[in-house]
This record gives sequence, structure tokens and C-alpha cells, in this order.
Amino acid sequence: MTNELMVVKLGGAAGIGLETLCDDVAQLRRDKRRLVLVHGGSDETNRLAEQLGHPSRFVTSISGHTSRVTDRRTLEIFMMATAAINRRLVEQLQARGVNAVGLSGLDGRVIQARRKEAIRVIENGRQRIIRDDWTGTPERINAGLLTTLLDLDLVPVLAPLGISESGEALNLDGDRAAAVIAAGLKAETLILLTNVPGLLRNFPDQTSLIHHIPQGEIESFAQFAEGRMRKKVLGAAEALRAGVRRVVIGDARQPAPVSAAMDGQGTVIG
Amino acid sequence: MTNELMVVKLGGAAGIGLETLCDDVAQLRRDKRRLVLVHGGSDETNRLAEQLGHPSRFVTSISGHTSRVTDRRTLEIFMMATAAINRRLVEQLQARGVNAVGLSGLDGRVIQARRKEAIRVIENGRQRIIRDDWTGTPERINAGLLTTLLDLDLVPVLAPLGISESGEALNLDGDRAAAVIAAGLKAETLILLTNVPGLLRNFPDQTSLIHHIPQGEIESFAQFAEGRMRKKVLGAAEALRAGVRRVVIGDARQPAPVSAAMDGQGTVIG
Amino acid sequence: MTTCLECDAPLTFPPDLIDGEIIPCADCGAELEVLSLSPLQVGLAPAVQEDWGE
Amino acid sequence: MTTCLECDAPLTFPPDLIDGEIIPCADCGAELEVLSLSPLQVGLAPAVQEDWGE
Repeated sequence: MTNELMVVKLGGAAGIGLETLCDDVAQLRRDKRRLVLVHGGSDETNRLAEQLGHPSRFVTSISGHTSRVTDRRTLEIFMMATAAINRRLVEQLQARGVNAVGLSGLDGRVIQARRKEAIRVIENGRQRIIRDDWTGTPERINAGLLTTLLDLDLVPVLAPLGISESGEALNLDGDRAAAVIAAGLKAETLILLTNVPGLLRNFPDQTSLIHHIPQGEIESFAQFAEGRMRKKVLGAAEALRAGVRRVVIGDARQPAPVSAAMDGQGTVIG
Repeated sequence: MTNELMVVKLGGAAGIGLETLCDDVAQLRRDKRRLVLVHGGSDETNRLAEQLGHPSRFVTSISGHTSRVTDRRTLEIFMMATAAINRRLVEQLQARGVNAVGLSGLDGRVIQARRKEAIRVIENGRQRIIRDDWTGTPERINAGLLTTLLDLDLVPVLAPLGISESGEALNLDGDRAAAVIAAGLKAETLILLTNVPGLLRNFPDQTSLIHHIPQGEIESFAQFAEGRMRKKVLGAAEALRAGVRRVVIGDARQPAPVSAAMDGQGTVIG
Repeated sequence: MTTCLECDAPLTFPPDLIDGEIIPCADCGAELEVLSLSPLQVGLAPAVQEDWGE
Repeated sequence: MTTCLECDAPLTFPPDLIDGEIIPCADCGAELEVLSLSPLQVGLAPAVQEDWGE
């Protein structure tokens, strides 16, 4: 059981209790669980961008996704904000005896991504193309480096940055980064933690939790997903197609959120 | 020759040309050189702290060192500023085909340091004790992780953060961090790049370069060193005591600064 | 007079044209991207690309 | 009256005392650290520690 790998995306939302989360991870490590953690950073990036006088601009893509216009200055702010989260996580884990190693997908080309040359967006009702965007779609990972770190009994903690073919740092969606890592490492389970119980049939009614989605029916259930949840559901679909056995969208506000998701609490997909 | 390891501390001063430096490192990698890079971050930290409305306070320690009072907020700003440098370096190196992996001494407990419970400082002529300081003295390294990364043909790029016994992140002096890494890895050469030709007999006269200091005479030459240079000379002494064969304090403004220092340009110690 | 790159029909632009805006050709329906405002230059707009970032 | 922890002699403090200040005992030369201003508390000052950081 123990060589089964679990990839956990820690919801970037402010609601996540860092301390309780790290207690849970420390317990899983004592149970010899192999783990890779991936985190986000959108809230922290918003705050830091505001403080540095370069507030982020959000646009809606044709397919309804809201996402940040990541010009070069925003990318550098994103790199700093995600590093602050990464370091805090590693520090808290190390203090609990978990030998965590913080990386981003840029380092050792761990997450190779395709930079989107042009993005179609709708802004104030007008359709336009944005070209100077440093956002990427994760495509492949450097499984060798991550496996080496896991075999050294380390817990990789990854910031959602990728690298393009030509070596450019790129802003990645944390959920999709976690999905491509889970797929690349043939992980047993991908857990996407967020600050709701799971996929809700009628958001925001927390009691309308969808407990199980068979792999074949993800598209039809995707209609219930809005905004960031939509990205999670599509990330789950990608991971399952690539061989991950199970994806669980779990509630980060639980006392032991990762263990709870492992036990199937939340929306189990696959 | 190729399995000889070189540890290079990249001067934090603004004067360092990132592009030319990375061209030099790329050439050294094509010549199969094993390299660990360490960087600083004091200037960037000052700027970011200013922008975030938490300007750094500098105090002078009893022995005349000027150093930053690193309260917790300053440490977090330091973590972000050094991460921005780290990511930029890794990005520039990756773009030149160098498989760089960015880490801090916190990750995988690469640099274990002792947190100074209390620091004696002189501020406005008054001697006092500062307790809430997140600064550390580097003591040991996790040589295993760094050697594994080197054996995977990667170039570790280290931010000057360490970890205390109890798992606290600590601000380290980049030169001393580089010295303890060179010692821990039994490096052949430690190169400390800075924005002057080397140790100058009478600063700031750039022609008064001291070309060579035999290991036994470091203490006497230390009198010529002021401020940050003083830390470099004492870092060099520590590295040599721990078995590093040669330390070179070189000029980062050279066209190929690392190669120039390798060839003995600057102040060669040992 | 800026014309459509596909069918050469004249293009009509809103007064408050913005950089990068997508202008459909009234005649053939091709989609043109405003590459620069002054001088006014257009190019064929690239296909839709899904955009996901943090 | 705050006295020296080593020799019990009364300590004299500057009017603008600052938190953490080191006050030498005029009698025995011991160095006292101001642990808190109000209430005024002192402790023996720790030995000198070299301070290096970025």
C-alpha cells in the first residue's frame, strides 16, 4: 500500500488552515505515505499585486473561464507570492519532522508547459486578443527528478510555475499542474482540496454534495461546476484519462483534510 | 578534472550582469563543470521592504558588522525577494540549456543553521539586545541531497535561507552559506563574486588589489576588509579550514566572471 | 481604407477601437485582429485557445 | 527599586530607557538586559553573539 503515490493540490483559498493541514500530512508521512503537494497562490498574488501598485487584471476567456492577465510584472509578483506560500508550507512541515523540499515547475524543468501565444478574452463586452501573457498549459513533467526526491523519502512541495520549451517561466493553474503531475507519476490518487465540501449540485447549497461521479459521466457533471471548480473538474478528467485511478475533490476545512479525502469524503471521481 | 566541484556565490549587489553571468555558467556546463550557485538578496530585499511599507532596520553588531534586523515580517519579505532572484536565475539558465534547480537552504534541510537567540547591537549609540531576530549562522549541510542533484547533472541554485534544529526558516549571509556548502561538499574551489576587483589594500582604490593571500595569513589581511567584504574574508577562512582547497574573491563585472575567477583573477586565498 | 485579408471587403471599426480587438468581416465572416492602432494594422485572428492560469 | 542580579546594588537607568537595553551595574560591572519596560524587569545579558545575515 505504501508505495502508492498521492498527489494533493492544496486549495489556494484563504480558508485553508495551514497548521491543521500540516498536522495531517505529518501523520500520513508517519504512516509511510508517498506524497507530492502542489499549491496555488491566486489570493496571495492579488494581495501582493495590490500592495506593489500593480493590481491584477482579470478577463473572461471565450469558454467562460476567469483568469488573470499575466504580464511580465504580474508573473514576477506571482513568483514571489507563490514562493512565500511554498516556503511557509515547507517551514511548517519541517517543524513537524516532514522532510519537505520546495520547488516550482520551473526548477529542473519539472513541469513543461506550452505558453499560449495569444489568448482570446472578453473585456467589457469586447472580444480581443492578448499576446503578452505569461500563462501556460501544463503538458509533461520531469518524472525522473520527482521520483528521485520521493525515493530519498522527501516530500516535494510544488509552486504552480511551469517552463516553456524555450525556457520561459509560466503561470500555471494549480489544479491542472497537480493533474499533470499525478498523470506523469502514475499516482494512485489525485486530491484537489478546496473550501467547499466538493462539487455541489446547486452551489452554494453545501448539502447538495455530489458524492460520486463515474469516469464516463464527468462531462455531464461538469455543468454543475462554476469558475474555479470548473477547472478542477476538467483537471480531474485529464488525470483520469492519463491513468490516475481516482480523483477526490475534498473539503480543505476538515480537521484532517487529506486523510478525509483519502477515505472518500467529498466528490470521488473515477 | 570534471568531477571537481565549484561553488560560486553570486554577489547580491545590483551591479551584477545576470545575462553575461548566465552565458559564462552555460559555457562552464558545456565544459562539464560541476557547479553549485548561491546568491544573496540584500538590495532586492531593501527595495521590496520599502515598497511593502516595512523598511528594514539596520544595526551594527558589537564586532562592527552591519546587519539587518530580521523580524518575522522582514523574513517573509526576504523569502520573497530571494525567490524572485532565484527564479529569474533559474529561468535565464534554463533558457541557455543549463538544467538549473532552484532551492533554498530550508528545502530538504540543505543548510542547517543555528538561530541566534539574542543579538547584541549598537543603535544610536545605545547597546541593546534584540531577541525576535530570524537570522542564523550556517553550521552543516545536507550533502546527500545536493550530491544527488549534481549526479543528475543538475545545477543547484541556492537562496540564502537556512533551517534551525526546530525547523524555523532563517536569514543567512550568502557568503557564509556558500562557504558552508563548499566545505560540506568538499568543493575544490569557492568563488565569491562581488562588484569590486577583489580585496583591496586601500579601498576604494581599485588598483590596490591584493592578488594572493596564503592560508596562514588571512587574519592579518582581514584588517583591509570592511563591511560586507569582511564577511567574505571570514567566510573564506572557514571554508579553507574545512578543507576547501582555494577561495577566490572575484569581480562580478567581468565579461565571464566565474571563468575569470577560476583562472585566478581577483584575490586568491589558500 | 483597411480591408479584410480574406475577401478584401472594406472593414468597419468602432470609434473606441482597442488594441488587439477582434473585428469580424461583415462580408465573409473572417475574424481580424487589430495588431496596432496607429498605424491601423490587422491580421487574421488566431484560433480560440483555452486560457487557464492561477 | 530595581537592583543588580549579581550584587544586589541599586541600578541607575537613563530617562529614555529602551526595550532590551544593556545596563552595566556600576558596582560589580555585571551587564543587565531590560527584559520589559513596564513593569521594569531586568535579566543577566547573554554573552556576545556574532551577528551575520543578508
